[in-house]
Parts: sequence; structure tokens; C-alpha cells
Amino acid sequence: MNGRLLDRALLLHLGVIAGLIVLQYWLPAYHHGIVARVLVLASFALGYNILFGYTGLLSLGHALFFGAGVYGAGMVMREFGWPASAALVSGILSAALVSLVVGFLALRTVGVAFMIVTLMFAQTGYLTSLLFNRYTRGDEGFVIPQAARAIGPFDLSDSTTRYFAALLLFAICLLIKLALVRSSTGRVLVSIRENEERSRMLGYNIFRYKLLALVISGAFAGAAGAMYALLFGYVGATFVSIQYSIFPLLWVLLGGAGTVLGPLVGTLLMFYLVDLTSGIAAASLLAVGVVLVILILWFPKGVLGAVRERALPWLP
Amino acid sequence: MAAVTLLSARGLTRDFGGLRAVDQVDFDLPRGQVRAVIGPNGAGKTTFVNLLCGRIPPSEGRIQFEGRDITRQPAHVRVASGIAYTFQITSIFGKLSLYDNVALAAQRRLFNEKSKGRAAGSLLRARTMEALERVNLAELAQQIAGSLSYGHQRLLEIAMGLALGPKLLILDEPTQGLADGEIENFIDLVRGVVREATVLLIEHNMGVVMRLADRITVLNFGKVLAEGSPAEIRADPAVQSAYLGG
Amino acid sequence: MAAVLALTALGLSLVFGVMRVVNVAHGEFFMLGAVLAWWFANLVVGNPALGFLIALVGSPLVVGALALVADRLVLKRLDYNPEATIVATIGMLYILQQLALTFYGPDARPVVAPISFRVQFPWFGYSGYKLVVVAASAIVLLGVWVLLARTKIGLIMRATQYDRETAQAFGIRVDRVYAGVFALGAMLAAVAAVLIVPIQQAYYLMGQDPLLLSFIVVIVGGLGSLRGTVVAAIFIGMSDGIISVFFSPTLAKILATLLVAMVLVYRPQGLFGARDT
Amino acid sequence: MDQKTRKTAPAKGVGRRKVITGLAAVGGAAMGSRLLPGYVPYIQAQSSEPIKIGFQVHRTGIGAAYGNWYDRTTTAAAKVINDAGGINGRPLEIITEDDGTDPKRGAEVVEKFATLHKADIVYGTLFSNVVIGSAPRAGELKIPYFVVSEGHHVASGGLNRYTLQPGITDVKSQVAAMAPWVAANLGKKVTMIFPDFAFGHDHRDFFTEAMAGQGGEVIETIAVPPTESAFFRYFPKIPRETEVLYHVMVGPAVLTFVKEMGEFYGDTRPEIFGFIDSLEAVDLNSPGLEFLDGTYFWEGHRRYAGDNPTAFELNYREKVGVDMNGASVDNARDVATYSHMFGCWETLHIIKAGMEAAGYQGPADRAKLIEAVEAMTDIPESEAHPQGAKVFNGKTHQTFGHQNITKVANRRLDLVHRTSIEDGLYPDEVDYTTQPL
Repeated sequence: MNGRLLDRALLLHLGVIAGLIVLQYWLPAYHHGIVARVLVLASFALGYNILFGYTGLLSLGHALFFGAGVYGAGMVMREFGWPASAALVSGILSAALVSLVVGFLALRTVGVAFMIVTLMFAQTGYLTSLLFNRYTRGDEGFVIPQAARAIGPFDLSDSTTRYFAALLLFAICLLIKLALVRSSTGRVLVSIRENEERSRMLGYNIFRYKLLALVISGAFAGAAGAMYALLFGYVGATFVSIQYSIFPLLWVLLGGAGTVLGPLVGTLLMFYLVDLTSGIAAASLLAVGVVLVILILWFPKGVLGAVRERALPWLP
Repeated sequence: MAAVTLLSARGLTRDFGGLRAVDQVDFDLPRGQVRAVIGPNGAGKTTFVNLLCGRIPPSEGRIQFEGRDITRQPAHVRVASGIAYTFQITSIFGKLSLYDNVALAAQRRLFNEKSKGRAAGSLLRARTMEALERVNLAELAQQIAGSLSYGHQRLLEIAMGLALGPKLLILDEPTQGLADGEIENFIDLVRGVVREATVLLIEHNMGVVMRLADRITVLNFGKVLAEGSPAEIRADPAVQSAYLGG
Repeated sequence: MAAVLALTALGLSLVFGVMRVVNVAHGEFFMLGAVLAWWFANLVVGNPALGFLIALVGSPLVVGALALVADRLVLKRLDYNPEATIVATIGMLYILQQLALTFYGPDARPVVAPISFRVQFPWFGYSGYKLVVVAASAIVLLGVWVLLARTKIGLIMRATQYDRETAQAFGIRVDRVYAGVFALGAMLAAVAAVLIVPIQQAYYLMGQDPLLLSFIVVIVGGLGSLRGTVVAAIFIGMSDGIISVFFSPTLAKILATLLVAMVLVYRPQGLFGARDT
Repeated sequence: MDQKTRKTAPAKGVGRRKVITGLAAVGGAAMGSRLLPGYVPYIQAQSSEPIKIGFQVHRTGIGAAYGNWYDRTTTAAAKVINDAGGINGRPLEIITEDDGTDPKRGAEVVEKFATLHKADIVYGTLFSNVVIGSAPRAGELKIPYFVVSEGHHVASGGLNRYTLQPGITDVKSQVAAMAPWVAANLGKKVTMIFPDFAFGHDHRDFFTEAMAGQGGEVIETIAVPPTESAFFRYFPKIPRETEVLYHVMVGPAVLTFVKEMGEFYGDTRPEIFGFIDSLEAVDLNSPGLEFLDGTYFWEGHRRYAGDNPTAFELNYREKVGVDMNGASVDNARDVATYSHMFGCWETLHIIKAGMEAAGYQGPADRAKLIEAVEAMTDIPESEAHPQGAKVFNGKTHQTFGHQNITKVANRRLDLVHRTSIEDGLYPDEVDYTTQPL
């Protein structure tokens, strides 16, 4: 790997971020709002990709971490009147903590069992959010008042600020992930995906690396969840429901598992697909299903995976 | 050669269900030696080395490495403390480049040495390329490992072992599937390694064993049948009958 | 309830046991069975019993055929890779669910029970039809057991389950066995659904609950163990009621779900499965 | 109209465009608001452009059965309004978007209405989680959001000034109006069965409170998880000394619930009082419901027209396409969500009245529309309000109307009591008019 190649990848990612900054002045109002949402959700997908795309662990329980972020931020604001900035930190930490505990247990299993265990943990989380409805308001959820949704002078319900807050989160996640992927730690994670036993026999503590990947992934999910709650003002059990475990998988698969930018591409495409088809009755989730089947059959590597294979082998 | 014991095993036993694959093996390996383990198929050779490097836990017995008891250490800790294992069935990261394959091993060693920052980056690069050069694969560094010929994959496997900078290098049937010319290169390679590491070799090719090994341990039905110099083993009637019978 | 649960879970367990894949769309086969039952039952006007019988035969056949098609078109091409299969069956879940919504609509619709009488116990009443369901489920379970344990087809299935490569070497068309098993699993879910519609209603989202419960049953019973599945279904069907006497039902569900997760973590072979290391 | 700007500065929401247009230097929110995209068409063409109403409908997800009928009622009401000349001479255009009964998607749909479809208002949501998920966005976008949800979330003060519920009474009021009659006629020891989520908890909390005020007592509460499909095991928990069983259930399993209740009790049952939600859209002639004869229901709007329906009622049924038994005129088994969907009809008429009172021209007048609706008080029974007279509380943004108690006889529901509006009033919990517009 020579230096020039590395720079090219870095430039591409900085270019994407710059492009998103420019986009904010140019997008019409509706799409402006959509892209802000997509950026937050793409941060969630970025985290999912660290676990799934790079480490090779397929979790069906990421809704739990996203939800931990949403509630970790929302609850402290509602119950203790914490300011938004502290709530954001609280959301990230809650998710990291939850993923640590889940990882400690679930990572004892592999393959299908891991998928089911994570699914079950997420389901437990979902039911718990219903059980303690006195605090969580359960399925109905609660609103974070507009007045509370500000960090310092920045009003997060303002559309420009929201866009930049979403972009900032995304940019931080993207660069962290890029650095991670290109670090020696990232190389170990990939080696675990490729051949777990071999990496163990190269002297790596597989469990610890997997746990690390899961916690980073969970923290990304939590950051996205907390940010989502702050930017859009709603906290509810729906964010812990099984759909939010399936979505990141879908986004990552669509964009390209094991590519840094894939989650953004996948989230963006999927969001517009659902948005366009939702005009036609009942079709939006049908599209999700069809896309999943088509992807897994013909494009298991996703959009950017295919691009990397055919045109840009240096894509990280 | 002063016989400082690098690795020793006492009463090492492993059961699989009702089958005893390794049975009360006592084993001492002095530093700097090339030791070969031979035996008929099913004699428990691979199980034996798997016990040594920690891939499977023993049913009974103890293992010491550099005087420390490592019986309960998990495999990755043993690797980190200097026991490298190369797989019998080629086990490389097929979708990664040769460079990444070897770098994974080299960086493990750097982690041990706790070096940080940019120096570590260039050191990693240097060590990786050095290991690749030793097996003559340096110019293929950016190729995807899965696209290599079988012989080259075996060499890559050894390069990964070397890059770990091990004190003990365990080679499980390294010459299996190699052409004659490649075997010659391999023998030279191992002779070079001995300067810095002890080598434990499981091998079927008697020619290779006789040319490389300082001492040979013969396993049969999970027990040590004989141990001695190549000449002693060649002359041992028990070994002969075991091979004829097996 | 335990009886119907056992049938549904058995289908899932069969698929997992023989094919080593998890069918997430299993609950949707169940849903489809119920929806088709409504459709078949309404073909015949005036005689609910006849309509029900037609549904009992027709619905599983259609669902089985559909599963066969899904197997040919999708799963076979994936070479039954466990993880790819999960993703693909999640896709199927959405497709089936949304198609049902499009063509059947969002309403929950009842099917008239073929018989209706009420058994009055001293302190509460019990629907006679439910007893019929239990009996019918037992008969189907027995049938599956006979099929597996006493026939050549069962032998072939068990051989495939035991060792795919060897079975192939013995001239067993493994892909056909897989397709058959997948269809059979779906049909069992459909039978369960037809039996249940007179009690519940056919509704396009009804697949979720039995899926989760079946998961629980299959895991507790031991992945792929048929006997364990049946025992676990009865055990869980009963205990579900008992737990919810002591705890709030939502809490009961939480405990059950956590239990399943813990079973997988610490006893992956299931509570009733044999340890085979 | 461009001079008729509102006083309060819409400081939020224009920041981005300030950058585009360089308006930051100019300042002045009045100017800024005029430059919002979407305002432009209305400035010139005020008479012919249709008024766009974004209809947030549950077409998929758990609320789909209700969404279907909400859609039919809305279409009928829009046609009636248009046939009578529209609003201020402008036709109504209903733009429909599915929210999947999902709060996150709901918020996106509100955004889509406001920014892409350039709708004047958003309207029509039923499920409370979607309302709560969407309301913050409506408030930020300053687009009036008329919900038809019967939840207490509007009057509880949790939402914002742009969210109103003028067409249907909320749960707290409904329940409070029921308690005196239940206590006086059925019994004082009540056991409640309700779904274990927010809607059910509202019933539990408000009815327990209202019953205590009547000298009655809720002796047991049984919460059923929302995804439950079999209910048999819950019934044995009902205490033997129960005089009244109060049930309210929602979702696809309601028929199972009621049937199993019948199986459990047979001929020996306490008095049973239910919210019609337990049987909304379910045919009373379904098998297994025989035992309901002699039990009582709350109905917001009576499914069976009864002996002497008003002309308004008859007109409403005809226009929506519902027969005298509350089923679709095309299919007698297709029963309407009759007790709730009238809210769509009435809300659309409130919107019309509000827009006409405000002299509504376009989105710049949204604040005036809110103020005009807040100014409403007494709403008489009329063609626009076939369910009956209402009193709207402009401070809490909630309307209050009459409730019906009906009794099952011969597989139909006959009126036994109609509450007064006063029965359902409770002290204000919020004054939205103090919030900025």
C-alpha cells in the first residue's frame, strides 16, 4: 500500500463530506429534510457495518442499541431535565454500555445462534420499554419539547442547524470508521471475518476484538439514536422494534458491506425507494422485501461492493 | 549445545469421547533444536501439537513454556508469548493481499513490543516485507492471497509464522503438496530459521525429516514410541514395525 | 394453544434440523395458511364444516407449493448458506406480508368453526372446538413422527440431516430433500393456521407472534430436535399461562425471551437436547 | 395579502434560506416568511388554486383497518364540501400519504406534506403514537395539524399550539362521562381489561379516577399485551365479586377477545360494559357473539341508526355510503369504524369553518387559522356535525361532545343513555394560546 493510494481514499471521503456541505445550500426544502434524516440513519448504518461488514458478525439486535441511544437521551431530559448536550453523551454511553453487556453474553455464540441471541436481546429491550411505560410512555412515546432541544446557541429544531448537526455526526462517524478500518485494529477485524481461527493462531484475542467492534458499533448506533431524538423530538418504543434491527442490515447490504461509504449510499437509496413507493398503497415494505431478495441473490456485495470489484479496487 | 528446555509436557492426555488420541505423553524440547514428530496416520500427531499451541485443551497433564505453566493459557496468549503455529491445511486470508496477511502477523509482534506511532508504521512495513522476502514472495505483496498457487500459499503460511518472530515455530506438514524443487527451498528456509527459533515439525516426508531434524519423536496410538537422533530412529525395530503395521 | 404451537414450531424445527437454515418467513407461511383458509372457507356458502375441510386440505397444499417455489427460486441459488438464507427469508417475510395486505386487506376476518359446542366446567367454560384442535394437532404430530421414523422418506431425511455429503454420495438428491422439507415445514405451519382461524382471525400481521414463539420453542427444545420441540411446545404452552399468573404478561414475555437468549448462550444444544461435544 | 403578515417572527426554519438569499442582512421575519418556497403560487392565484389538505392515513401497519374507513369518510366529506362550493370558493384537494402507523414515518410524512406537496394543513391521524411522533414536526414547520385520534395527548398539554383535535372527544372525557351511569346502573365494583399500552392506560387511569368520584371502585385491572392473540388465560383473573366487567380492546384480535370472553362466562356473567373499540369494524352477527345480548357499550357515534335518526345523520350515512346498520352499503359484512370516523367528517368541516372565518388565503395565514379555530366554542348539531353538538375548548385544543351508551339486543345496539356534554368536562390542563404562533 503506498501513500498515494491512501490519500486518494482520504480525499474521496473528505470530498463526500464537502459535497454534503454544499448540498445543504442547494437542496429544496423537502429533500433537505430527508438528507438530514438519512445522515443520522447512515451513521447508524456505518456502525452496523463495522460489525457486519468488517468483522463479519451479523446482528439482528441493533435496534436495542439505537433505542438505547434514543431513550438514553430522551429519558434524562424528561426525567431529570438534563440539557441536550449531556443527553447526547448519555445516549451514546447508554448504548455503549448495553452493547458491552450484550456482547459479553452474545459473543459466546457464533453464526445463526448469534443472530438469534441478538434478536432476543433486542426483543427483550423492546418489551422492557413497553413494561416501564410509566417512564417511557411505551408505544405512544413522548415529545422532547422544542425549547429543550438546543445545544448552546444552536437550536436543533432549526432546519439548517439540524442539517449541520446531522452532517457533523455523520462526518465524525465516517472519519472514525475510516481511521479504524485502515488501522492495524481494522486489519485484525477483517481477518476475523475472513478466518477467525487463523487470527486466533496469530495471537489475537478474538473475543476482545469482537467485543470492541460490537461496542464501537453500538456506540455509533447510540449516537445516531440520541441525535435522532434530539433533532426530531420524538422518543418511542418503535425505535426498539425489530424493524430497526432489519433496516441497518438492509442499508448496509444495499450500499455494500465492508465499504466505508456503502451505508450512506444504501440508506439514501432505500429511503427514497420507500418514500416513492409509499404513495402506492401497501407497497413500501413490499419494495423492502423485493430489494432484500434481489440483493442477496444477485448483488451480495451491494452497490459499492460491485463498484469496488469492477472499477475502484482501492475503495476502502 | 546446552540443553535449555524451551517447552516441556508431562502426562499430556486428550480424550475424544471414548477415544484417547494422546496418551500420557512426556515431551521435552530444548531451545534451538529442530524436532520432528512422526508417526503413522492417526497416531495423534496433530492432536499433540494442537494441545501444545492451545487450540484444544488437554484432558490431563501439564505444559510448560520457558519454565512457566501454560496449560490453562488460551491459544492467543501462547502465540503472543512466542509459540507460532502454521496450519496443516493451508489457512490464509484468501481475500486479503499477501502484504496484509503477513502484516497481521507482524503487527501482533509489534503490539507485544508496545511500540507506538509512526515508527511502528514503518517498522511494521519493514518486518512484513522482510518476512515476505525470506520466502521469496516480496514482489507479489499486493496480490490477493487466494490467487496464489498452492505452493506459494504454503510459503505464505510460513512467512506469517516467521513474521510473528516466534521462539517456537510449529510446522504441521509443511511440505505436503509441494513440488520437489519447492521442497529444496523449504529445507533451506527452515535451516535459516533455526538460527533464531526452535522448530517443531510434523512431517510425513521422511527425506525431509532425516535431512532437517536434530531429533525425532515417534508417536503411535497416542503414545511416545521412540525418541532419538535420525540414525537411532531409522534403526529402531519398534518404529519399523509400527510403520509396517500402520 | 400448546398443540398449535407445537405444529408451527415443528415445521420450523424440521427445516432447521434437516437443512441447517433458519426460516424467518415461517410465520408468514402460517399467516398465509390462515388467510387462504378464509378464502377457501368462503368458496363454499352455507356449509361451514365443508368449507373448513376444503381449507384444511387446500390451504396447506397452496402454501406448500409456494414454499417449493421459494426454495427453487431463492434458497437453492443461495446454496442454503445459513446467513444469506436468513436475509432472504426476511425479504420473503415482507413480500408475503405486504402481498397479503394488498390482496386480502387489513381486516381481521373470522372463519366459522366446523363444529361449535361449549364444555361447561364448574367454574368456567371451554370451547369444544379447542379440544378438537388439540386432537387434530396430535394426529398430525403423530403422522409426522411416523413419516420420519418409519418410512423411507423419513430415513432419507434423517440421513441428509446427519451428513449432507455422505447422503449425496449414496445417491440421495439432496436438493430435492431440501425442497421437500422446506415445503413440509411450511405446510405444517399452514395446517396449524387453518386449525386456529376459527379461534382467532386471519390477519395479515398475524405471522409475527407464532414466529417468535416458535423460535423460543425450537431453541429451548434444542435446534433441530423434533422430540425436544414437541416437549418444549407443550411445556412452554403450559408455562406461559402459569408464568402470567405470577407476573404481568409483558414481564412474562420479557422473562421468556431472556431465558431463550440465555439458553442459547449457555446451552446451545437446548434444554432438552443432548450434549454432543 | 403580502402585507398581512403575522407579528411573531418565524425565526426557526428560515435560517437556511437566509443564507441562500442573503436575506440575513435584511432581517425582518415578515419579509423572510414571504420568501418561503411554497408561498409564491398563492400570492398571485388566490381564488382558483385548490386548498391542499395533507391526509396522513394508516394504510399499512396495525392501524390499517381504521385507515380504510377514515379514508372513505374523508373522501365523502371533501366531496360534500366541494359540491357546496369549497372553502372560500376554492376547491379542497386531499393529498394522501401512508404513514405505516409508524411515528417516525408519520413525522416524515408531515414534512413531506409541508415541504414537498406544499399542503396548507395536515389532518386525519388516528393512532396516538403517530400523533405524538408527528406533532413536533408540525409545530416546527408551523403547519396546522388536525388530528382525529381521541387520545388525551392534545388536551394533556404535551403537544404544541399547531396541533388541534376539534372533531372528536378525547378518552379522558369519554371515560369520565361513562362513570356516573355505570356506577348508578350496573354496579360499583369494576374489573377492567384493557390493552397494555398508552391507550389502555389512559382508560385505566381516567376511569379509576372517575369511578372513585362516583363512590365506586376498580377492584382489579388486567392489562393485556398488545400483540396477544389468545386471551383465555386472562379471564380467570377476574375476581368473583366483580359486578361490572369493563373491557376495551383494540387491534386485529378484538373478535377473539370478545368470543373468548363469551366462552368463559357462558350464561352466568356479571354486567359487562365495553368500549365499542373492542368490536369496532366487527359484525355483531359474527359467530360466537350471542352472549353479548344484554351487555352495554360506549359508542361515540351510534352504529345502528335507531328509530328516529336526524336528517343530518341520514345525510351523513348516505354520503359516506353506510347503511342503517353501520355497514358498507355494498357489503353488509363490511362494518365501519363508525364510532371514530365521524371525526374525520366533522374535522374537515371545522377546517372549512376556520378557514372561512380567518379569511384564509394561503400558508401565510396558517396562524390566523389556528386563532380562528381557537376562537370557536359552541358547535351546534348540523349537517357538518351529524354526531351531535360539541363544545370546543380553544385553550386545550380539544372538543367535547355527547356520548352514547347502547345495549345489545337482538344482535343490534339500542340506545339506552346519551350523556350531556357537561358530563365529560374536566379542568384545563394546558393553555396552548399562551404559546407563540
